[in-house]
Amino acid sequence: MNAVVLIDTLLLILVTITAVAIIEVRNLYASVMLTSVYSLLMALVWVNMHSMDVAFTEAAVGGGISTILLIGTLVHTAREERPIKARVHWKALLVTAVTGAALIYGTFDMPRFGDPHAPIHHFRVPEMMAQTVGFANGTKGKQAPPEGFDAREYRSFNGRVADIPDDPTDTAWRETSVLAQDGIIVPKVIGHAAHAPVHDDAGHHPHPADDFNGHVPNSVTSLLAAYRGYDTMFETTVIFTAGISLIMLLRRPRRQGEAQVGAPMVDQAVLRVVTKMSVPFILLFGLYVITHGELGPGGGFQGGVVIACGFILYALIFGRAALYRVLPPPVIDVLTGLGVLLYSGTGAACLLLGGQFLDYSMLNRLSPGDGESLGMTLVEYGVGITVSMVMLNIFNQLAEEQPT
Amino acid sequence: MIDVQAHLPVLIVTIPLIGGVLTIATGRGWKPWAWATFLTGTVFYLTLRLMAQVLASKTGVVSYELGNWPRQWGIEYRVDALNAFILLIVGGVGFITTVYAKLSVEKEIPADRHHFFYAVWVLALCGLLGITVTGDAFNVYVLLEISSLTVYALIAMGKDRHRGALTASLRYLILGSVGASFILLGIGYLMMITGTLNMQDMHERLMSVPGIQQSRTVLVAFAFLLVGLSMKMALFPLHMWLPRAYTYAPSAVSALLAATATKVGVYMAFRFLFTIFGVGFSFGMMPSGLVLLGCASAGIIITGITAIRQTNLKRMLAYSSVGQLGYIVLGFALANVHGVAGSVAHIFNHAVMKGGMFMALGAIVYRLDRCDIRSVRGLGKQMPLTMAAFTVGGLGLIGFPLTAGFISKWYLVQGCLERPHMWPLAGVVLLGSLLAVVYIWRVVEAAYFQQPDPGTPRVEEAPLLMLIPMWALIGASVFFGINATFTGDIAMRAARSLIGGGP
Amino acid sequence: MTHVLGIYNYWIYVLLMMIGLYGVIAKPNLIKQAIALGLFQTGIFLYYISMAVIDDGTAPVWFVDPQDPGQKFMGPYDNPLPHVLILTAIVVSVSVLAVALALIINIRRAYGTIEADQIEVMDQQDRLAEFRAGATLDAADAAELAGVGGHHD
Amino acid sequence: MLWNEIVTTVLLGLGCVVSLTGALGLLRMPDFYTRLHTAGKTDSLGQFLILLGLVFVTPDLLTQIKLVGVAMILMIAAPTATHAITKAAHLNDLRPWTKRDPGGEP
Repeated sequence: MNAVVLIDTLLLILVTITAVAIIEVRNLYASVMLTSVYSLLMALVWVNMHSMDVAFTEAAVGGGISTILLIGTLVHTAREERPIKARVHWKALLVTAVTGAALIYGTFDMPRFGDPHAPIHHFRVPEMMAQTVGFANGTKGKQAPPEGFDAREYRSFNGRVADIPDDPTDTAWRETSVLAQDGIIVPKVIGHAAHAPVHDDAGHHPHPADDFNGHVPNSVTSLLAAYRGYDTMFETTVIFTAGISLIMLLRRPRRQGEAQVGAPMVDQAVLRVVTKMSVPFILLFGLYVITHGELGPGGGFQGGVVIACGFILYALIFGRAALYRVLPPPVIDVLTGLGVLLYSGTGAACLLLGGQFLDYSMLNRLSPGDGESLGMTLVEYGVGITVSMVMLNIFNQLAEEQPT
Repeated sequence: MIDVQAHLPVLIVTIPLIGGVLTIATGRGWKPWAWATFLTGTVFYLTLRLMAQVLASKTGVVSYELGNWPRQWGIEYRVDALNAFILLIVGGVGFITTVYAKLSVEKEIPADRHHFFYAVWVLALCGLLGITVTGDAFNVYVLLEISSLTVYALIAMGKDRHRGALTASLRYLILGSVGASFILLGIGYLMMITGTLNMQDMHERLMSVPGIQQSRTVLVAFAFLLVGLSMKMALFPLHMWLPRAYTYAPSAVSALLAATATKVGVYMAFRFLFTIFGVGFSFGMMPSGLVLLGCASAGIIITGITAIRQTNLKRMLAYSSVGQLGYIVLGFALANVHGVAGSVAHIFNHAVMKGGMFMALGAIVYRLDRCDIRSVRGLGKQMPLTMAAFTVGGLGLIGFPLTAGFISKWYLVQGCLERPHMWPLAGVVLLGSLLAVVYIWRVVEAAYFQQPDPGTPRVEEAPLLMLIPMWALIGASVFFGINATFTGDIAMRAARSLIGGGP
Repeated sequence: MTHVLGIYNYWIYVLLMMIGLYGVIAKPNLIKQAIALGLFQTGIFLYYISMAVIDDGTAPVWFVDPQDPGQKFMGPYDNPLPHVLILTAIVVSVSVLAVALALIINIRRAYGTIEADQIEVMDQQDRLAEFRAGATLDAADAAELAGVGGHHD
Repeated sequence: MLWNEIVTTVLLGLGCVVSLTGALGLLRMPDFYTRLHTAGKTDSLGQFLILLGLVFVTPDLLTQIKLVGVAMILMIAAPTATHAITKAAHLNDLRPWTKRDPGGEP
């Protein structure tokens, strides 16, 4: 038993207890706060499983935005759940029991938790992690691998996984056998001199021969923005859709001189000073997270949520009128669409430059040497702009409702 | 400039995406509608070209690798005869419905949010087209969520006419999300076992790895995908969301949904059952054939009876849609060439017929503000073209010869008779038609043989902008009923490739 | 022990999903249903992330020596693919939540309550009225039939 | 054991003890204000000590700076949040608990 499994076990027990409490608590505010707690616990679970990007998102979304949305709704609806007679809903219990039993039945043939033999670790994914997909198969006009390139060496960077051959008939994982624990693998450098091109004229660092010229150490971002960048474009569209659906369903024509609901807290000295101090740093941090996504955890979505939180904080303390002076509603609407357009526009630009949709290597014509990087940065900014503005818009719509 | 021919699959999805986002900047009045019409018209044109490209290609498959990553790692767009056909349906009906939508939307949606409405409308089409064109399992999920979210919002826009639209939408949202989550879960189980997300890749792994088909994980993945897809396409016991949603949605939205949304759900079922799992696994190893046949037959009969009892015609057509979906499922659950061909053909036929009929109801709502059986009394004389369209569409639902419905039912009956011991299903198909005769006749009787309530004001025929799209669809159903070569050929071609195990 | 721990995560994910599903079906409060839907989806996220874990793995971010960016260090790294998918799914779930809440606010405006059972009663009344208004039969027959016709939905 | 590990152990231990007292206070205290009082104070100090403890075992200067930055932000944000919550409660006429008037909070 290693530390990951131990912490995981304890955290998941806490998570489960919280989940039961969320469902059973009658006060809706308490339920919402518990949801926030639940999300933060989940973020810890993700961190424990080394999924930093997901943890970041969960903390920002579950702990932050969802809670704001839910509280905003509660203000306009009800505080308490109406008491119901029967404590246990037998029909629901039966449905869940059957569904759960079916799902558990399916788990018996799964690879053990953390099994390096699992097919997902050594089929298709190693190339994506090594970022050498562009050379895979070497067919159909894909890039030719540079001289001295050794695919096996790249594959082998993923430690013990690489010792397991990619053999579709390999069924070792099915015996849920625990492999010999051969201790923590000491990080060791794999030779890079063999295939790293020398300094180019532009004075760039020597790049290893991979899909992104070594610019993207965070493989989550490389998958998110490049290999599966098309999914992410639609992810941004989903957010955009949610934003305009909300406007369509909630926005009322603004009347002149309508009293602003919810007094701003601008007369609270402590809050005012602290907010004034921290909002610029929050926005800066948001931008940092968006830009830094290629190098470490973070990216457009997380950064966008952070920026939205900065603006929301500002609106809470200084009032929405003050926010609208900085960002008038029409500007927010325009920016909402602009993010999606930036993303899809990047894709279309690749198309116009003669490649496939979202083929960032085409951007090398605009910015030799780091076109992929440029494309991914643009795309991340697109996500960031849309996400932050949609979140802000949703907050504004909920806040503009007349409380009941 | 770019070579449109080489990029057709991606343009079909990205043009409505970019255009849909731009719709919010089109301002007020007729402009959002005109822009949406332009976009959907372009998409329709592109789907036609794509169809031609697929038919002309030697392999019958057009593949497009997004971002130029090899398909096993990146996301692939893969179009064969089946896809291209469904794309054509969604593109064509989407275009015609958009043309139709103008007057109906002007009447039913507040004027200050038309640009949002059309943006969501175009994005809904984008999502539906995206599901249909993709060859990547997870991409299906993301686009499914786009189309679902947009559809929830569109249904809820019926709120100003009837508050039931809100509960209908929320109910659909919860059931739809649970269904989509089941699909996500099924995809996850499959990914865990196969290690890939590409549909072709998954299929190859499922075929080549020894013992994988007996793996409990794969069995559970199959079951959950089936349940999730059934929720999404409103197969009989899981159809609870559909009647309300269709009844209370704005008229144009009902027409769009009836013609496209559930069809795309069925298409997903085709892809998962036939392309990923393969016909041998789905219908040989698993008892899904029997389960689906049972659900479909029960659905055809029970919803037929329920439809007869309805007074609200939109609700009646909604129940009828669930029943017609039963035919489609019945066809592919037979898992033989004629059955599947009947199913594919019926997707098209039902789309045009139901789309046209919902448009006719929309025209009645436009004039009368209601569409129940009492209000259509005597309407045969006052709105002759509209009622004629409804009647011809109804004949198609019945499966009357010389309408498109006849062709697909012919295939279905043939498919039933080809399977040993499955002949009672042919009886179910015929019984379903009989029930359709009853509920269509009620409307026809009221419209042509009864007098309107005394004192009700006379109404005019529906405006031309509604009649033309309506008759375009109804005319198509008659045209393809008389000349069934095109639909029949494509359906047979799609069926052969599906039964043959993947495109 | 190892056997149980090997699939422990997968059981907990089922448990979380089922708690969520129970809430969705059993709780009449619409906000509770929306929250429960979130729990249900989080269960699936847990499943995806669990499958990405590899023994002694670390976060899938290459450790790059700033002095020598050409170097890459041996892993094993956890699998980034499920992480990416779940990032997308989280975004989708918050979008669904936002739309659901917008609908709930509208429902509260239109019905005055957010309890599904009360709303259901009002919907039945609406439908009965609709049925009566639309029927071509006598009103009495219509009312009688409505109990049957309005039932199957 | 190196000196920095000893320092870290002491700081982490202290941080845990402080946080634990906070949790205990949350359970034991009679009303809203006193509970928030314990929770707010101990949390700020607890997190600060834990983060400071981590600084001494982190090899990387950049990470150390980040940890100190996080500690600073928490030192500002946590008390402010506590202040905001209590202020809101006060403005909404929530009476504090006293020995003479125990009805302030259930």
